[in-house]
Amino acid sequence: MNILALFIIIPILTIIGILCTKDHVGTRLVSAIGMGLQLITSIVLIFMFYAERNAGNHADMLFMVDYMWFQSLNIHYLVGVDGISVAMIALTSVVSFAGVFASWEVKDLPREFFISLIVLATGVFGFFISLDLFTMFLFYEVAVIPMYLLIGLWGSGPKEYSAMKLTLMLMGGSALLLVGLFGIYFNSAPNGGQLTFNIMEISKITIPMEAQRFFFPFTFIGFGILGALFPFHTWSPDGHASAPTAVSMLHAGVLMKLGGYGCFRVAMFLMPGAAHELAWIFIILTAISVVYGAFGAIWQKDLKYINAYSSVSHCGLVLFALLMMNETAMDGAIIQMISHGLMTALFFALIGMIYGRTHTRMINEMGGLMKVMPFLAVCYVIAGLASLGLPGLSGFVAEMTIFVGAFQHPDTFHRVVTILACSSIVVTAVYILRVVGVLLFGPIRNEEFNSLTDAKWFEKVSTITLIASVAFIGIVPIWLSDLIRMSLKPILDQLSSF
Amino acid sequence: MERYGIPLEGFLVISTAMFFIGIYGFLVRKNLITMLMSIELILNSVNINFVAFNSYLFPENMQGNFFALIVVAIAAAEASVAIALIINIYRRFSNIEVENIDEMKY
Amino acid sequence: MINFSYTIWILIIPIFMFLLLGLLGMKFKPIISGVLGTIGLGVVMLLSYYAAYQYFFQLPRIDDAYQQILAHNITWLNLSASLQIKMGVFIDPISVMMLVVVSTVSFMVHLYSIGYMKGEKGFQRFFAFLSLFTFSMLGLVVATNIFQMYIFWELVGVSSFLLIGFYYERPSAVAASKKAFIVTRFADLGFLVGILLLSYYTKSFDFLNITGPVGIEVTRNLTQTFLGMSVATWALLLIFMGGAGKSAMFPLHIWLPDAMEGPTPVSALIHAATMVVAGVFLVARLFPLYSFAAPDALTVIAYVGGFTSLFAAVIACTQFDIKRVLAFSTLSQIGYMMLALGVSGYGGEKGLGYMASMFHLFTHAMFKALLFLGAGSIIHAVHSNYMNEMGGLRKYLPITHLTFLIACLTIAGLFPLSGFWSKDEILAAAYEHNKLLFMVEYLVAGLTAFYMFRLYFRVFWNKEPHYHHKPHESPLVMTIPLMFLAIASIFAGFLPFSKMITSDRLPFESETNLMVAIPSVAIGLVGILIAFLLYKKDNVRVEKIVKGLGGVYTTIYNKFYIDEVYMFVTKKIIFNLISRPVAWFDRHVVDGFMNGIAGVTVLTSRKIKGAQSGQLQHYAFFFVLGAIAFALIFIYLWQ
Amino acid sequence: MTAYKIMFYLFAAMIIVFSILTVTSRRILRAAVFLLFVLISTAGLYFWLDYQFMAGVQLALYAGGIVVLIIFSILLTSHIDQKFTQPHWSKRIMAATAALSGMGLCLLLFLQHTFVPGTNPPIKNDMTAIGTQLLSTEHNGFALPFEVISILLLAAMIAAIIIAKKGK
Amino acid sequence: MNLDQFLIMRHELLLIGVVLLVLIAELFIKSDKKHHVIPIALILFLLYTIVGFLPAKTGVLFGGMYQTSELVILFKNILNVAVFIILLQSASWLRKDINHERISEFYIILLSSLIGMNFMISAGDFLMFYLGLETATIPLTALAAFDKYKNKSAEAGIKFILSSALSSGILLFGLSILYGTTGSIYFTEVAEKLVASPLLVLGFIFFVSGMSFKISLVPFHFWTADVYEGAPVNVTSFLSVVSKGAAAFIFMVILFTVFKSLSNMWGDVLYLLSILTMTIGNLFAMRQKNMKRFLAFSSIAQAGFILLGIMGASELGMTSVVYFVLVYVFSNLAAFGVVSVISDKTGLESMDDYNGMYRTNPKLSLIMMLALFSLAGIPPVAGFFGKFFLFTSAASKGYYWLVLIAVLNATVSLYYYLLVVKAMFINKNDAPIAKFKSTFTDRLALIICVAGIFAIGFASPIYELIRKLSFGL
Repeated sequence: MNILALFIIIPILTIIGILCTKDHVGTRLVSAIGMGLQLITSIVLIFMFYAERNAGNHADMLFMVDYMWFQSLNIHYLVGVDGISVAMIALTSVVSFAGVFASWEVKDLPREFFISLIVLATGVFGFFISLDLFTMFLFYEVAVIPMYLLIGLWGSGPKEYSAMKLTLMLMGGSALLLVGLFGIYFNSAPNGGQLTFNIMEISKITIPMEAQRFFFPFTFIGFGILGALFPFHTWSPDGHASAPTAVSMLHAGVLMKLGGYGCFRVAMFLMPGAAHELAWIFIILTAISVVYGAFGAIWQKDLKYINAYSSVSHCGLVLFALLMMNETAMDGAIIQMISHGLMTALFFALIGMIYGRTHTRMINEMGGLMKVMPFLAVCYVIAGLASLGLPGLSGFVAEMTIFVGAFQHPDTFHRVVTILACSSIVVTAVYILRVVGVLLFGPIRNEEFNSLTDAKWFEKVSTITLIASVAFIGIVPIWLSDLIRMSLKPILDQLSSF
Repeated sequence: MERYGIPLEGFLVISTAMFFIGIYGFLVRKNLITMLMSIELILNSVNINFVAFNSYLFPENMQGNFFALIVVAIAAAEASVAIALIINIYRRFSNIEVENIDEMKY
Repeated sequence: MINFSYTIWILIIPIFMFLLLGLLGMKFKPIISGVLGTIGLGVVMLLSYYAAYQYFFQLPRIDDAYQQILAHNITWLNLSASLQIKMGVFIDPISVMMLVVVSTVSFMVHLYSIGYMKGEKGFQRFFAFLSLFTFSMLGLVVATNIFQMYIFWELVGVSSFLLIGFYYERPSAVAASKKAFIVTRFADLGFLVGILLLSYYTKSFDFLNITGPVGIEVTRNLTQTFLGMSVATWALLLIFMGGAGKSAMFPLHIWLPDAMEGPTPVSALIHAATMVVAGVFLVARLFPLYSFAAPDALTVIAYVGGFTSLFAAVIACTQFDIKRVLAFSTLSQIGYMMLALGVSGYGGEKGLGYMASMFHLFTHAMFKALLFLGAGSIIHAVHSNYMNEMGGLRKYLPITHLTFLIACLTIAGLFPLSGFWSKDEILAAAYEHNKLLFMVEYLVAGLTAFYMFRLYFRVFWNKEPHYHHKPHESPLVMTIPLMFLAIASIFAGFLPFSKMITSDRLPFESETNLMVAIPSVAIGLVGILIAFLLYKKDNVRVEKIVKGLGGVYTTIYNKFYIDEVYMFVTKKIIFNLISRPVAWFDRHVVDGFMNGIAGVTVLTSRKIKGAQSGQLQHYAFFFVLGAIAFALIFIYLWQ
Repeated sequence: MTAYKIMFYLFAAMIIVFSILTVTSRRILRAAVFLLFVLISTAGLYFWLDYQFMAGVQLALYAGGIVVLIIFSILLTSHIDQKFTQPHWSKRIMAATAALSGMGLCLLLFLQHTFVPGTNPPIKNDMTAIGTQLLSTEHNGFALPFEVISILLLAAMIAAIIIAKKGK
Repeated sequence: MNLDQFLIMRHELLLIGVVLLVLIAELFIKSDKKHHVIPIALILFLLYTIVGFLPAKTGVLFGGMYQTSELVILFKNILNVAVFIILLQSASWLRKDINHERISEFYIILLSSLIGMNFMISAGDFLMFYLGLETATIPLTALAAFDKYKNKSAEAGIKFILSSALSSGILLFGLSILYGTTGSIYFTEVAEKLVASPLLVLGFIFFVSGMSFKISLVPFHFWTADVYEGAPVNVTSFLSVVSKGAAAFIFMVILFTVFKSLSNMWGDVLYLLSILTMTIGNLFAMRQKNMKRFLAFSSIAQAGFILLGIMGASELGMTSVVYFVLVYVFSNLAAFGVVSVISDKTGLESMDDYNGMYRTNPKLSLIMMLALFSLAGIPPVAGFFGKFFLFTSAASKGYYWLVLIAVLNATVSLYYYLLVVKAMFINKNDAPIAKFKSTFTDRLALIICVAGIFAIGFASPIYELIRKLSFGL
């Protein structure tokens, strides 16, 4: 059996397993085992991928499986991975594994919660392994829709409003996306022949320029909405603020990466001409995202809002780097996706744990938590440092790769926006330190907090998994970077053909 | 295309007039039965059309004629059901004013 | 051929200590952590000394020049075909010199801290952070390429942040650590952009390449300009901005005085001896580039250095917190070093300033560390930072008093202490180059002597206030470092620096310029005399003078209100004028627009509900109208 | 002016006048009677066109059946002497506008259009032909609709019964 | 009438047989045992449905008045399945005392209506088409008023019959014009003789208006909500699924065959209609509280989507429409099934009554959620595939902006579907609908629906089969 099928099968089996459980203990256990298996599988996948590459298999995609699905429309169930997808799958596994542990103590309807969570993860896995636009779109929507229930049912604050807003905006994004996909599909055989949704096939032909110009914005914005592209990012603060811990983790950590991944795998890869022509518009938008998100975060009082705006900034950097369209920058973009995925998941996990204890997320109402929950506080500091780009943690690697790459453009426009984007690292430092300072340091402001406890074992599992991953990438980045770099070539060839 | 000095358009004018008079009636009459009568006018005008076209233009077959015939039969069925429903309404609402029948709206 | 590969242990030991103490420290007894950290650092120090010995005395020179050796260089990250980030150990005169400085001071501080920090909460954490800092600093000095330097530069910043904020429950410490980090981070942005610019043209990060002939050639011949300045100048100025941030040059100096919130050993280690000279080290590292490709940038550096030294010296005269006095003194001394680099030429005698700068860096590390540790000892004894609450301490703290006096004399530049030699070289270099700056430095020399002895007299002589506890001398574990450093301060001046550390790595003979040296000593003595007169006994005269100065004094006392300007910029402009409107804009305009779409939809939905009136005839009316409208559209309007 | 023409105009005038009266009369029974007149006049037109069978059906089913049904239901549901109030003037104007504009459009198009008559020879339009065609299953045979309408009538009858029947 | 003819017309003839058997059963069953008609009718209809699936001949009968093809047969089978589900769902409702006297009448009328639809979609000329249409509609109006003890039901009946009479009057006027301009009522002949002229356009538009009434396209849709709300749930589901599906199908067939030379124009007519329909349908659906009325508007919006498929004017378009109807049958019937069960058990029909239902009736809530997701077009349930292919069809003709509007409308529709989901899952309620056990027939119906919702999307052979049978312009 193909290893990629496991990424769909394991979650489904896990869901079935959960349905068979009677109480919440069993539910947790089955979910943890399922996601643990998933994590192991993805590690195995990495090794298999390397083995395959070392054995001299230089196909663009490995482990491809192709089933004809809807023959007359030439829709396939087509999966395969390259280094980038492998990395994204690993990210997803880590985050969903940590997510299960972070939501260990869900009280209300635990079975439903874990099932929804795993459905969400399944969608993401499916998305990353898909090479057929139809399948990809299908999994994309599978990933988005459980969010509604997850936020609406287990969220906090104005959860119903946020859940609705998030779902509708993302679905609105998928509306644009769908138009883009149709455009690609119906232009996939400009010289006659069979239309196809197969990404690799389409990349071999050239979609007519007028079509590219028309459909590129649809596709890019469609994915960009999920990637929190300014000004379509406003679902993100509300959505994240209301979502339960694991959902924020998965959503900011993984789901938002679907946007970035789609932007280059579909929009830019298949429509390189328009990507070149229209890049400047989106570069401006993303540069705004980067700076704007960072400045927006400074003023926020709610931990989750801060992190949501920070995500806007960081995810903006992903798209920004992608649009720079050179190897270094794109490499950086993907590292940034993974890095941001891990550290934002870590952030949300910690925020959830802190919230679970203090029952407030307003930084003004807290203070001095370092004293009562040193473990969580230290983890929070580490997450913060990763976020502001401390060397030795993943954020630094990603940002530096991006900046060096973006700076390879000799013209003033690219350089000025690059410097603008660079300046976000200072602003990031400002808001991260502000939070750390107010939240963790200083005297304890609320007497009741003196009796709070530190992390429990499952919370430690969750955070340590994530921190280990963040540090691993930060210390040995070349491993990840080369994994990605190997696979960037076809995309860069495609882009440089214009 | 004239018959006895009357062109086809003569019939068409009559039928059109009758049709829109029927429509007018349907739009303004308050009583359900009078609305039903307007419907009959409409159907009748259609019949005139069919018969006139058949007779003037296509006497080669009798499609229009039969069409009209079937329409008459359908009109009868429709009228019977409609009247049953009107009586039902009368039982429930004690009147058959169309403007009173607006329990469901928006 | 001598193998330097063991130098990697200089990096490995501290980081191992950090991990060990950071992860498992809580399991140990505090004292064990301290001892472990100190022993680790001791080994590092010995290794450094051994490396220095080998490098300067055993390694054969090529064409009389000291070699540049890449002891290690592994690829850490591939960025592009030509750009790789590597990690390694680079051995050349200044890095070896810095290894010695850093490991020595660090070891002393470790040792000292065992006593000073005894009983503090988070003792283990403190040593872990110290190890982390030492690791970062050592990594910085041995960096083989500018990016490695940047990486460790950032790590140094974070370690500094962690150590300044060590007393995290004290809001002022938290604020200070935040300020330090953000200000240096801002400067690092310049550094980063500078690196990006420079590496784009030189296609390399490696110092060997960019400061080698090829790099210089490429950089010199850059024709691109931006806003009327050559790209090379821009790049180097931006890099200097990074250095200026770390070295607290005006106007990025504001974080350093506040950084004194950290434990005193930290101030000695980071904010006096090692980290703050990183900026000087950076400029020295890239000196060939500055010298050949951007002489304008060097001039800027000279003036910034000169101005900072004067500015800080003036402020130092008015401060009452002894650590702050020392902090401003540090600023002033680093200003000296920068100035020396700025007035230096390249090669041989012309590179006197370079040599002098490094020399001063070395001696300053010793005596400033001594001063801080001494101050720590004083604070330890009286539990206060304020000189108003001190006086007459010479009786209680004999060792501290003596070593402190030595340090004061050294910094005042009295013959034959080390400060004299190094400062003299700087003055000589400035004299050759720029008379204005030279005169300024004379003035600063006098001021330095004055404020140091103001401190000295007020603390150790003067009136004795009422002490809650009788002050007592610090334990041996603290005084040993003091004594060691005092010895170093005295004798470091006799090191033949011009034989070892020069701009082109070729040794040359330096002579003492008596025309410069004698007046400088004289000025120092004058400063001491004034301090003696004013502060030996009581403060009556001082108060009169202060009254006489009026507003000028207040301005100086408040550090020329630079902090207030920054507060204005950050609070008023960035927070209130940028961030708050952005947040508002986002919530009300961008999000409002999205909500507006939803709102309009709902509103429309409500408005048109009347169409479904429940009236059969209305429905029929719409029906007929619809049919007619469609007919009209498609008969008359459609094509 | 032949008698045919006069007859046509007479029928036409009757149809239009009585139609208008049907939808405007304020007494419901009168309206029903006017409708009857309209239907009879229509039958007259069919006679005029020589479509006797159609005219017969019109008279029997329409005039005889439906109108009687309507009158019965009127008797069941209304007072004979009840006079309607006029509908609201705005409603009348709106409806009249819609109807007149529709009528204008239709008439315009009808009069502009050139009808193309069929080219095949006409068939004789007598009872035999009608009977044959009604039961023919060939092209232009109408056996199927003739059968199917019985289902409709059955269903309609049952439907009318269950609705009109007094339930529990 | 020989065997071949029988085989060709077997759906209609067998169905007439079923009706007659029910009628006979009615005569022979004692008046206090009337409910025995229910299993009889169900079994008969099931047999008929199964027979319908057996392979059989296709062809043209009655000189072109009746025609059938494999696609038509497939479509009839789809309708049969839908009706079977509806019959299952209505069983427990019919068992109620109040309906006791009228059980077999219900079946007769409903099945007669189905006969009408079968004739309608098999029609080869406008007369049979019109006759089928009326046969399908007129008896149904009585069913809308079936709950005659309720004002709403009576109101639904009268509104339905009068507006449907008006619409068929206008439709007929259009047909008469078509007849006058082309000289025939046979589809094939009309198609040959069709010459575009303003008068013809007028006739065509009147025809479209009449059809739009049946499919409830805006602005000809106003009756829909009132009738759906007032009619008994099962009748509503019949109206919204079977009636609408059949009308959409024949509409498409007529457009494809008769009006193919006007395809440019009707493409644009449908463009306008679909935008209006989706948008207005959604705008009204958003604020509904009554579940039946809510589903009525939702089904209006769905009709707008169907038009997108028709606009493809190709095999692809036809396939997507038939496929969508198939998907729609299961999704909508699942939704109506839940509404029907709850309405039967508790008499509650308001969305607010559904608050917190998941806690007491999780299975029903889940089925409802799946059904609504399917209607909204969310994967992995079948609705996603249905919508996707409809959009593909429109996009294949280059209507990208329309697709965008449609998908945005789908997003809006998701909003109100989620409102129901929200009510069931999220909203708190102190007294949610009590836990109850549904009857065997109800459960069977829902299981069939759920199986359909899941299976159809993934089962590409179904799609390929339809594709093989479809034809374009």
